[in-house]
Amino acid sequence: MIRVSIQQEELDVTAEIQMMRSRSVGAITTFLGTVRDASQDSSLVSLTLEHYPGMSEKALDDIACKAMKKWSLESITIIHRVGKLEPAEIIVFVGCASAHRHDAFDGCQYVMDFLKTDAPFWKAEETKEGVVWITERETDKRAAENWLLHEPNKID
Amino acid sequence: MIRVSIQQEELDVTAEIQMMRSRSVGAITTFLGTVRDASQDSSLVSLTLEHYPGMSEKALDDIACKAMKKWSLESITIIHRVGKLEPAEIIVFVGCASAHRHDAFDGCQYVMDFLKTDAPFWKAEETKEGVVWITERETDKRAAENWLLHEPNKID
Amino acid sequence: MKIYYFAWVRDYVGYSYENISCPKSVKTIEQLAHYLKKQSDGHALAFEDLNVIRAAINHQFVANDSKVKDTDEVAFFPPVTGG
Amino acid sequence: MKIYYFAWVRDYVGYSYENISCPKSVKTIEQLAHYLKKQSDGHALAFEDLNVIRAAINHQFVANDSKVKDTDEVAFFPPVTGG
Repeated sequence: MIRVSIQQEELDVTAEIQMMRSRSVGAITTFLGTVRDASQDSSLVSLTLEHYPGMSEKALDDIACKAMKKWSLESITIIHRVGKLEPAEIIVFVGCASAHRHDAFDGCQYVMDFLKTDAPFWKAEETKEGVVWITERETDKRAAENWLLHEPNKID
Repeated sequence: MIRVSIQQEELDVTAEIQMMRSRSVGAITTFLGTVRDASQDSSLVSLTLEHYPGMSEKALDDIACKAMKKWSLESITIIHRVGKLEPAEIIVFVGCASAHRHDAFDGCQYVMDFLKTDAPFWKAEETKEGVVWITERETDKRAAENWLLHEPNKID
Repeated sequence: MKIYYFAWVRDYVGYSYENISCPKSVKTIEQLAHYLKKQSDGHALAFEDLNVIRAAINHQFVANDSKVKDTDEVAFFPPVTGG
Repeated sequence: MKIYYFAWVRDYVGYSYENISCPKSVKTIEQLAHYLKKQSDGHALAFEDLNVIRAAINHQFVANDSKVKDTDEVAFFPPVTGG
């Protein structure tokens, strides 16, 4: 089961986890990306998230499908917020449910790594000096590329 | 900041995440262990969690302290439930907050791996046939031992 | 051809969407970008450095040498920074 | 000496806690286990195979050859299975 939502509204983490719980699930790993103020003088006012409607849903579904094939997962939920967000607000929620914890952890990390490089979302930071589009991070590209080099480590 | 709770009561995931959010946090990774019915005929009635009061809190704090030293984490929350739980109920919540996602993921996985081997908790499964204490899993021992062999992978 | 722009590419171009008729000579994403570059000062700024622009055809990321057709939905945008 | 039992070790022993006076000859966890084994049929079952029993002294996991004192808080239990 794959669930994807791109929304402006806040999300309810407890409700999302509730959707993923079942008798056959033993591990639910979630990742929450939040608006971080990386400025030296705590001057971040807001972060605006833009996306490519139509493509963004498909891109997230593609990433989730690949993760489902790679690991033993019962469900993946991806919720990506768009629009104007304040510091500490949740930007993205990724949840992976599995019988075993290593699949849940690896699946969640895989989805996040590819979400950073393969999903059409863009961030603009608003500080006192104005609005600046955030540029691509080299470390994000490397994190996604690492998955292509290594097969998953099935410990569990 | 390390927060530990050993409790019978249900936990409020949204409230726990709220405690971990801040302007300097960009990633919150959580793990939820839930009661899984691994029986062939869906006959699990309940799971009873027992612990060693006094030692269990210290053991969880020790694990969290080690994780805080190993990765760049702003906070770790560990909540472990005890008593009688039904299938799909949450047994354990581990949350790691960091500026960066790789620290949050690795920290969370590290805490879980050592929690499985170094914290004095025991599980008894109740099925129609009676109550059976669950035995140690070899894969859990290996998962914890792997951390001692490998230094963390600082990608982010 | 339907063309969408996102993030700072859109900011420079000044529009989020254009429906254009390309000359027959435009056969690839790169040729399309060079053609668009000549449309206005904003387009020129947006397409100044093609190394920092990504493209999609019909909702799939594509390389610069990918073929484009008049019926395609094309999009130009910076490298993605979601999550 | 304060001794706590957990999980199936407690089920076999029949008590979660005992306060015992050990003979002077009991100096290590292993010697203590052998001494306890002789206390009852339940103790004998609990301590039948020391390979599947773990111990803690004053809330720290310890090895079988660790020294015990009369003032220590000792615990015996199966390998842990939390999380």
